[in-house]
Formats: sequence, C-alpha cells, structure tokens
Amino acid sequence: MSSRLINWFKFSSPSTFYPLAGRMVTLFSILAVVLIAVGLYMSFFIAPTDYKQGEGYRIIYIHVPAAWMSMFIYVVMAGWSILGLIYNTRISAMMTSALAPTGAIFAFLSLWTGAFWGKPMWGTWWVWDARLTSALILFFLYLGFIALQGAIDDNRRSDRAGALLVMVGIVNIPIIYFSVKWWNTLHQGATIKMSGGASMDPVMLWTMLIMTFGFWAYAIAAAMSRVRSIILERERDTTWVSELPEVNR
Amino acid sequence: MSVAEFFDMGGYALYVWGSFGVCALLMIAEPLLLRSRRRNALRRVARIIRMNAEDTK
Amino acid sequence: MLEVVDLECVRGDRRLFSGLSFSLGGGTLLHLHGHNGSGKTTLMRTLCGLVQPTAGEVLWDGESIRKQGEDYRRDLVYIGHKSGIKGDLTGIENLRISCALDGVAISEKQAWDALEQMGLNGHEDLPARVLSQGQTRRVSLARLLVNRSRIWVLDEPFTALDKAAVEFLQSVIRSHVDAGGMVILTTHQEVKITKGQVQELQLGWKRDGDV
Amino acid sequence: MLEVVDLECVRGDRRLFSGLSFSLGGGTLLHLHGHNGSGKTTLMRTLCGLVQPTAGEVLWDGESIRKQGEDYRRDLVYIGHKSGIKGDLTGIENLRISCALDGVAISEKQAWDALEQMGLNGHEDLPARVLSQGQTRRVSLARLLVNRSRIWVLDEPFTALDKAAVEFLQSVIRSHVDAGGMVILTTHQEVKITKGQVQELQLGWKRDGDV
Amino acid sequence: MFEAFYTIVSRDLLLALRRRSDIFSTLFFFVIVVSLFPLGIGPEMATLRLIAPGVFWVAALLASMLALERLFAADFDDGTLEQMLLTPQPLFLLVLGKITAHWLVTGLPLVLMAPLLGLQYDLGIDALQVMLVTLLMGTPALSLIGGIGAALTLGLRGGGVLVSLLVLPLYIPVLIFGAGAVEATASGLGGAGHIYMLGAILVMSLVLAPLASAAALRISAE
Amino acid sequence: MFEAFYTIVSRDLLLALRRRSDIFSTLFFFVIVVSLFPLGIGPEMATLRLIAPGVFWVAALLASMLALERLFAADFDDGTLEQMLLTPQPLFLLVLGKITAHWLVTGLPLVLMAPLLGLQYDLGIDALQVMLVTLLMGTPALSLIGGIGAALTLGLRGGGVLVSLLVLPLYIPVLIFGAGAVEATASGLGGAGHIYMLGAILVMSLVLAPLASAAALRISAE
Ligand code: HEM
Ligand SMILES: Nc1ncnc2c1ncn2[C@@H]1O[C@H](COP(=O)(O)OP(=O)(O)OP(=O)(O)O)[C@@H](O)[C@H]1O
Ligand SMILES: Nc1ncnc2c1ncn2[C@@H]1O[C@H](COP(=O)(O)OP(=O)(O)OP(=O)(O)O)[C@@H](O)[C@H]1O
Ligand SMILES: [Mg+2]
Ligand SMILES: [Mg+2]
Repeated sequence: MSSRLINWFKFSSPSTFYPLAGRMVTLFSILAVVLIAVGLYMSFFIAPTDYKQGEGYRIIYIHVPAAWMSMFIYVVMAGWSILGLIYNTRISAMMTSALAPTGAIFAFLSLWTGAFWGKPMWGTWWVWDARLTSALILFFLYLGFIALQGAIDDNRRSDRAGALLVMVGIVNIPIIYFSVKWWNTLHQGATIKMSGGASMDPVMLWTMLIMTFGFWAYAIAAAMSRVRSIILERERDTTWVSELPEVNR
Repeated sequence: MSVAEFFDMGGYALYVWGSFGVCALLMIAEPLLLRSRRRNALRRVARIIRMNAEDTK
Repeated sequence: MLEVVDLECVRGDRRLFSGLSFSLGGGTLLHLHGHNGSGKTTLMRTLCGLVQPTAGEVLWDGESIRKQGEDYRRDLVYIGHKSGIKGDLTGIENLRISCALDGVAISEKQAWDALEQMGLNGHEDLPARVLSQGQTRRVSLARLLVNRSRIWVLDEPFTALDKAAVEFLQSVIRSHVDAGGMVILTTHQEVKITKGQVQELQLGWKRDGDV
Repeated sequence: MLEVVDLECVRGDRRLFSGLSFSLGGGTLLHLHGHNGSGKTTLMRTLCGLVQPTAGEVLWDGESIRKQGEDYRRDLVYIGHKSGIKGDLTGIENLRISCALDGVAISEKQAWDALEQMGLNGHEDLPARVLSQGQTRRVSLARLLVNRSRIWVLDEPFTALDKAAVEFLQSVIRSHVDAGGMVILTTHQEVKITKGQVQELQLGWKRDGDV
Repeated sequence: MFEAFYTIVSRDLLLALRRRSDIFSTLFFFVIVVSLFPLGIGPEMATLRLIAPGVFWVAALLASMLALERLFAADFDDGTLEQMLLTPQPLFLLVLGKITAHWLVTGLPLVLMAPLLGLQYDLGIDALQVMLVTLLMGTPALSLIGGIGAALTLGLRGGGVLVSLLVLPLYIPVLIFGAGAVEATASGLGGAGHIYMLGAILVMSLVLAPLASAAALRISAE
Repeated sequence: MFEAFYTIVSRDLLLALRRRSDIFSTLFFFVIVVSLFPLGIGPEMATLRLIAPGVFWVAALLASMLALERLFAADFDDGTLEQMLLTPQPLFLLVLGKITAHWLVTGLPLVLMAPLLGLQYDLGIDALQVMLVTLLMGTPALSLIGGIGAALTLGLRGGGVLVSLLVLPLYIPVLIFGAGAVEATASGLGGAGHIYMLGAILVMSLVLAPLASAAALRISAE
C-alpha cells in the first residue's frame, strides 16, 4: 500500500509528471489520428445506410461519441478533484482545469450535432426534451467551471474553488444519463445497455465504438498537452523548469 | 457511388456535413490553440530565465 | 504558546515575507512594525488562519492551527480594518451577537456596561449606521472588554479613536498582557506599553524615512 | 475668504453644534478638535455643502455656497473617510479620472509622478483592490499634489498612513498653507504645522480625559 | 452548538426586520413577474392556464436566484463574515442558519403568495395545492443549492453572472420537476412521481449543500 | 463640459470592462428568462409564438430594473459619488453620462441578442424587426426613468423594492406599447402607432430624467 502511495506521489509532482505527460501526448495523438481516420472511413463507406433515416443517421458516429465523452470527461474531472482533496497534490487541480475546455468542446459538439440531427429527424433544431436539456446543463457546467476559474486571479483559490464546483456538479451526470429513462422523450434511449446487450447493427456499433475510442485518445492528448502548458505557467520560476531542454533551445 | 452522390448524402448534405464540418473545425482548432499556448508559456519562461541571468550579473 | 515556523506569503508577484519564524509566550505583546504595504495585515490574517500561507506553518500549543480549527479559534480574537459591525443593528445588539457567536453569551446588562466603559453613553441603542467612525470603532472594540480569549490580534486598533479612547484602549491591552494574555498589534501611532514584555517585529523593504 | 455664520447642525435628537461662527482667510489652517462623535465630520461636510445645516449659512467670498454651486466646488477639495477609490481601477486611472472631473485633466506622466511622490512605486498599475489600506489612502491623497484648489477639507487624512507618509503629507499641507491656501483639518494624532497660521476650533461636550 | 444556529437565524431575521425591503423585494419581484405576463401576453384564459405552472416556477427560480447575491455579500463587506469564520462554531451550522433565515425571509412569503396569484391564471384547486406543495419543497432546495454558488463567487469580479451561471445548471432539475408536477396535475395525470424527485433533491441538498457552502466560504474569505 | 460627460462614460465603460460580469449579468439574465420559459411551459411552438412578445418585453423590463440597483450604488459606497457631487460640473451631465454608459453596458447587448433568441420562439422576420426597433427605443427610456428611482432610493434601507415600486408604474406604459407593437405586427396589423408613443416616451425621459435624477442624488447623498 504505502509503496504504491509513494510512487503515486512521485508522479504527482509536476516535475515528474511533465515528461510523462509529454510522452502520453505523442502516443495518444497518433492513436487518435489513426482511430478517427479508420472510424471516419467506416462511418462513410463501410457502415450501411440506415433503412429509415437514410444517410442522415451517419451523424450518430460523431454525435454519440461526443455525447459520451462530454459526460465521461466530467466524471474524470470529478475524480481528479476528489484525489486532490484527499492527497492535495497540485497536479490534480491542474488536470481538472486542463480537461475542462476539451470537455466543453465535446459537450458543445453533442449539442450541435444533435441539433443538426434533430432538424431532419424531428423537424426542429431544438426541443426542450429532458435529454437535450440535461446535455445543455452539462455544457453550462463546463462553462461555469471555466468562468469561475477565469474570474479568480489567485491560483490556489481557483484550484480549490474549481474542485468544489466540479464535485457539486457531478450530481448532474446520472440525471443526464437516466433522463431518457425518467422522462419518456423524443430522444433515443441508450442503445448500449449497461447489461451489454446492444440493439444495433454490429457494423454500426463497431464504427461508433472506434470513433468513441478515437475521441477518447484525442481528449487525453489534448488534456495532457494543456496540462504541460499549465505546469510551465505555474512553475515558471522553479529551477527544474529553467533546466528543461525545450526552454533553453 | 459517385463523388457528387457521396457529398449529397442522400439529401442530408447540410446536416451531415454541418455536423462533421463543425466537429472537424473544433478538433483542428483546439490543437492549434494548445500549440500557441505552449509557445507563449515557453517564451515567458525563457524571458524569466534571461531576467534572472541579468540580476545575477 | 504560539509558534510560527518559517512562514512565507506571496501576493501577486511580490513575496511579502519568507522564512519568518518566531514564538510568542503568554504575557507578551508582539508589536508589528512596517511601512504601508509591508504585509502586516497579511501576516495577522495568516496567524488567524484566514489566509493560507504559501509555505510554513503556525502552531498553537505545538499543533498546527489548521488541524485545531475550532479549538484555536476559541482562544482568538481578531479585530481588523473592517469593523465587523452591522449598521442596522444597535451597538448593544452587535456586541451581544458577536459574543454569543464567540461562545461567551453576555446579558443585556453586561453589554450596556461594556459600551458604557467604551464611552458610548447615550449611543448604545442607536443603529450603528449613524455612529461616527470613532464610535463605530469603539463598538467593535467593546468585545475586548467582555471576551476572555488568550490571543488578541489587533490590526491598527487606534485608528479613528480620540486621545482619551486611545489611552483607555492601551490600558485595556496592558492589563490583558499582565493577566498573561498575548497581544499581536500593529499601529503607526506611538504606543506606551510598559517595555520588557514587548517583542518587536519589523516587516517591509523600504528604508525608513522613505515615503 | 470662508465665513461661517451661526451654523447649527442637529442629528437625530442631538444638537451637535449651534451658533457656530468663524471666518477663515487665505494662508491659514483650521484644526478641528473634538472627541469621537463631536461633529467634526458633520461640520466638514456642511462646509462642503454636502449636508444642509439646520440653521445658519456658509459664505464663500461673501456669497452663500448654495448659490455659487459649481464655482465654489471648483475651489474645493474634500477628502473624507471614504476613500473615493475604485477598486477595479489602477491607481493611475483613479487619479486621472478624479482630476479630469475636477476640471484639471492631467497627463499619464503627471499621474505617475504624483503616485511616485506618494511612495507607490511599483504599485501604480495594480488594481486598487489589492492595495493595503495605507496604499489606498495614499492614492486618494495623491490628488492634493496635482490639484490647485484653494480650500482643502481633510477629514482625518493621516489614518492608516505610516510615519514617513504622515511626515510627507504634513509638509504638503504646510506648503499649501504657505502658498496662501486654506486647510480645514481634523485628526486625533499630533500635527506639526508651524504655529501662527493655525486656528483651533473645539467641538463636543465631553470633558477631556473622559473616554 | 444549536445556540449558534439559533443566534444566526434570529440575527438575520432581526436584520431583515430592520430593512424590511429584503423581505418584500423578493416577494415583490415574484408578484411583478407573475402579474406582468397577463399584461404582456393578453388575457386569453386558455393560454394563461397553459403557461401558468411555467411562469410561476420560472418566477420563483429567478426570485431566489436574485436573492442569492444578498445571502453572504453584506456580511462579507462589513467584515462580519470574517468574524464568523473565526468563531469557535462549526461553520456549516452557521451557514445552515443563514440559509434558513434567508429562506424564511425570501422563500416562504413567495410560497404563501403563490396560490393567491394562481387564481389570476384560474388554476384548479388541486393544481394550486400541488403548486403550494412543490414550491414549499422546491424553494428551500433552491436556497440551499444557491448558497454554494453565492459562497464560491463571493467578492469575485464576476459576482452576479457567475452565480447564475454556476447555480442555473443545478436549478434546472428543480424547475423541471416542480413545473412538471403542477402541469401533470393540471392535465389530469397525477404529479406524484415528480414530487418524490423534488423530495429527494431537497433531502440531498439539505445534507450536502451546507457543507459545500462552508468549504466554499473558507476558500473565498481568504 | 462635454469633457466631463465623456470622462464619465469612458470611466464607467472601463469599469464594466474590468468586471465583465456587469455586461453579461444583465444579458445572461435576459437570456435565461427568455429560454427558461419554454422549459417551464413546454415546447408547443404555437403557444410559444403566442407568448413571445410578452416574454421578451417582460424579460427586458426585469433585466433593466435589476441592473438599476448597480447604477449608483457602487459609487455611493466607495465615496466616488460624493466626490462627483463636489466636482465643478453640472451634475445632470454626469448623471446622463452614467446612464448612457449603463445603457451601453446593460441595455444594448440585450437588444442585439433579442432577435437571435426570437428564433427560439420562431417569430417571423418582420416581428423580429419590430422587436429590435421597439427594444432599441424602449430600453434607453427604461434606463433613464429607472435612474430617478435609483437615485431617490440610494442608500435607503429598502433599496431594492423601493426602486421597483417607484419605477414600475412608469415602466408599464413602455411595456404595453413595446409588447403591443410586436404583437400587432405579428398578428398582421402594423404596430406604427405604438412605436410613435414609444418615441414620445423616449424623448420626454431623455429631457427630464437626468435633471430629476441629479436633484434626487443631491438629496440622497446627505
Ligand atoms: C440537440 C439535440 C441533442 C442532444 C443535446 C443530444 C444529446 C445526447 C446525449 C447527451 C447522448 C448520450 C447519452 C447516452 O448515450 O445515453 C446522446 C446519445 C444519442 N443521441 Fe442524442 N442528442 C440530441 C439529438 C439527437 C437526435 C436528433 C437523435 C436522433 C434522431 C439523437 C440520437 C442519439 C442516439 C442514437 C444516441 C445514442 C444513445 C445510446 O447509445 O445510448 N440525438 N444524445
Ligand atoms: N494581487 C496582488 N498583486 C500584487 N500585490 C499585491 C496583491 N495583493 C496584495 N498585494 C500587496 O501586498 C501587500 C498587502 O499588504 P498588507 O495589506 O498586509 O499591508 P499592511 O502592512 O497591512 O499595510 P498597511 O500598513 O497599509 O495596512 C501590499 O503591498 C499590496 O500591494
Ligand atoms: N440619526 C442620528 N441619530 C442620533 N445621533 C446621530 C444621528 N446621526 C448622527 N448622529 C450623531 O452625530 C454624531 C456624528 O458625528 P461625526 O461623524 O461628525 O463625529 P466626528 O466628530 O467625525 O467623530 P469621529 O472623530 O469619530 O469621526 C455622532 O455622535 C452620532 O452619534
Ligand atoms: Mg494593514
Ligand atoms: Mg469623523
């Protein structure tokens, strides 16, 4: 236990996390490019045309991954925040704020693509249906977090305030996820049940999964590179930063 | 299937490309922003190092 | 016994103080000196636990004040730049409420006496809003007369007070120190406290004489 | 030439002062004395025309200030308990704006110099919000360095200032008086102004020594 | 312990009594919003009855969101909050006290007023009852949740908006269930389900919100 | 003279820029109010289109009423208002300056935002145009009129409500003509008449309000 704790703390110090993050950026950017490329190819050329929605349904291949990631990233942020409270490691706060913008982007994408899907399918860009609304709420949560941290000059305060906010906001995730169950709505129910049984053509399903993993890799790459910048900005007057090769180039 | 057909997306061109387009846009824009942010951070650090060098001199 | 172990505080891009260590036993008065902006207020707020230091620790009876929380606060009074007075409440009400929250509820009678001593006769039951600066200040200082905490942290307590009030407050402080309490004080005016029990601490970066 | 003709001011059910008459020529300093709550601030605000007296009048060059309005205000600076500083603006911006409104617009350069003189080097372009009390006070006092009004009304200008700053401010006041200006001043601290040009005025009802 | 809770509540009630406005302003705002609509929309009863639940709940939500700014701000400015942080009392208790008083002053009057205003939109008795119940459960939840936002944004440059931006996402569920319940009842199918959800939200916020707000205050007071 | 006017306007704009919130808070409030209604009321487009003008105007009215509190309060608290009263400048000019800035910060963004939100309620183009025009004429009038109330209630216990109480009666005509114009257009019969009335109100308040506010300020500052 203790030994595990120790090497956890080793990585939680910015100076050791920085290079690690660097390696992850390269790895996951490559992964993301490959997966998304394959995913796009499949979603346009392999995946069959949907019998009732025609070609329009292909939006699903970005809509659903985006929607999932938007929720997933928020959960991860909450995880980091809790870690931060327990071990108060500086890195956790940095990770939280590094994830937020990417999460916000995905939340926006799920709204946007959803709207662009809704127009042909439901004949309207927007309805105040539970799922849609809760997705909108999630987007607001991200904006709120970013705005709050933006409004605070002092790093330490903004870290702590942010962490608290994220943990409070986490209660919304179940609401979003189950909103479809709780209200009977226009919006699709979960096609992938927790039980695992899928109500979907396997090819479509695979394409969706590949895209999802592509987005996932993208998110990691983006967050990691952002956290590197944050570390640089905050640790700017430490010696280890001043000794970095990329600085002295 | 011809290129035109493909881009027509069975009449759903606006919606499909509208979504995929914006998606691509954002997912290309973000890395660019990240890159510039990193550049600025590095520049700032470099400046600070130079300042300290001045002081020690 | 209050101990400060190399405390550091950074504000914006200015390091106000660092590696600051001292300890304070019962029956002593610590007089903070320093030019405007030297960090006196910041230091005091750190000692109260209102500000988290960027490095170092404050220990009370050997244990970090962060850990102690309420126990430490029970031993502490802080009177800062902000009056902590509700303009819509009378002096009496203000005093009684703040005491109740300090855990030492006092009777109407005691409150009247305290304000009387503070020279607010005839103003006890006016809404604090209409009081003059000096009078408002007196109301917030009245807490010291009824409060039995061991540490008093007083940030420029003499501002806006007239000479008589300053005299009186000094005697109050003196007797608290004599009774074995601790006082941490900053003021830009002269203080006449019997030397000997007095520690001095100098903050700041300006050479004196510099404006 | 400022004349006060039996001025009376009642606050709530207390008559602060009545039948108050005096006149003030150029090159003199009027030092108001009085215990807390004796009505100094009220009197000063009356002299500025912010408070309407219950009886009597204030004349400026023989004419009532009520009538003169803007002309009188052009000759007047009042620095009171409230800082009159916007926390979100930097010292420079605060100074320049208040001067512009006083009708004496000043250049960026002049503003920097004034604050420099007030000993705010390195803090000129911080939002006033983050400044210490003394520093905030210095920003509002900087007006005196660039302003050319004849009457200065200063309500406890020395509060929160450190010794060096007090010294400096006193020299500024002195030179204004020497240059034929008038200063109306209240403070509970000692003031060293070359006697002779100084008038004293005592307000209040408490015997001194009383708290 | 409860001593302190009691002191805070009575203190804030006393203050509210001194500046009555605080009691009325929220109530008044609520009344205005609700009554202005018929003016803006026109008197067709059909339409009004249709939109009534929405209007009432939105009005209630806005009212409590606006009241938030006053929750800690005054104490923060005059330094009494600072003093509270230094009292030897569990902070969450004081916070709970402040929120309780705040609700009694801003929330309760509004709840009691609602049914009367409801007549304006000629809602049925049962709909009115449900409205009363849901508001009675919903508004405290709103105050509790809002407290967190208020505490987090205390003394920040972006005060006003930030609060709304932070708090709104957490408010919307309350709105949906609240209005939902009334609508469901008005349109015949019972609103029990919604009301249970409201209850759940209330309990959760009652347990968690004060702790969160307390933590937020410590962060902001620095 | 205009020097002073210009100084005040730029000062307040600068301040608004520093605490952006003030710009957004009103706008955000407006957006919230307008967007929450569909949530509370439900998505039937027919209903929405029906109530749109009302919702928009009520929202605008509330937004500007709430922004009022901030018009003089801040300057009053930190003593800068006191200083303004002592400057050798005609006060009504300074007041006009403050109100102008206030409108640019709180009113204008809201006006520009309205048409976009209008789409949510799918209003027709012409209705949207009229909405834009009426808001463009109405909101300055609201700010000007509101200024009087704000000045009168400055520093009084009771601030908030009092303002609304004083101001509301004067606001309602603006509301009625404003919403009226949009409805009239939406329902085919042109809203010209209403718009003229709005114009008249605007001109009158532009002339009288600053003087009244100035007088009120002198009274309140004592
Ligand atoms: C603005 C409009 C929309 C928003 C905000 C939205 C939001 C979401 C969210 C948050 C999810 C993920 C939640 C989950 O997987 O359980 C999701 C999944 C999904 N959405 Fe949407 N959606 C919108 C419009 C649409 C439209 C118009 C359609 C199709 C007609 C659609 C079809 C789906 C499907 C099939 C899923 C996958 C469900 C699953 O596999 O669990 N969405 N959407
Ligand atoms: N965000 C910030 N950026 C830069 N400097 C800051 C910031 N916050 C505070 N400061 C500086 O920190 C110092 C705060 O000092 P503090 O208020 O403790 O001074 P003080 O010793 O109490 O002065 P005074 O005697 O005037 O009360 C000031 O010099 C102020 O300029
Ligand atoms: N509404 C009121 N009712 C009763 N008394 C009042 C009222 N308003 C003001 N006062 C009294 O008038 C006096 C105001 O005095 P002022 O502020 O001028 O005192 P000061 O001489 O400036 O005192 P300080 O030295 O403390 O600044 C105070 O004694 C105050 O109690
Ligand atoms: Mg200080
Ligand atoms: Mg005074």
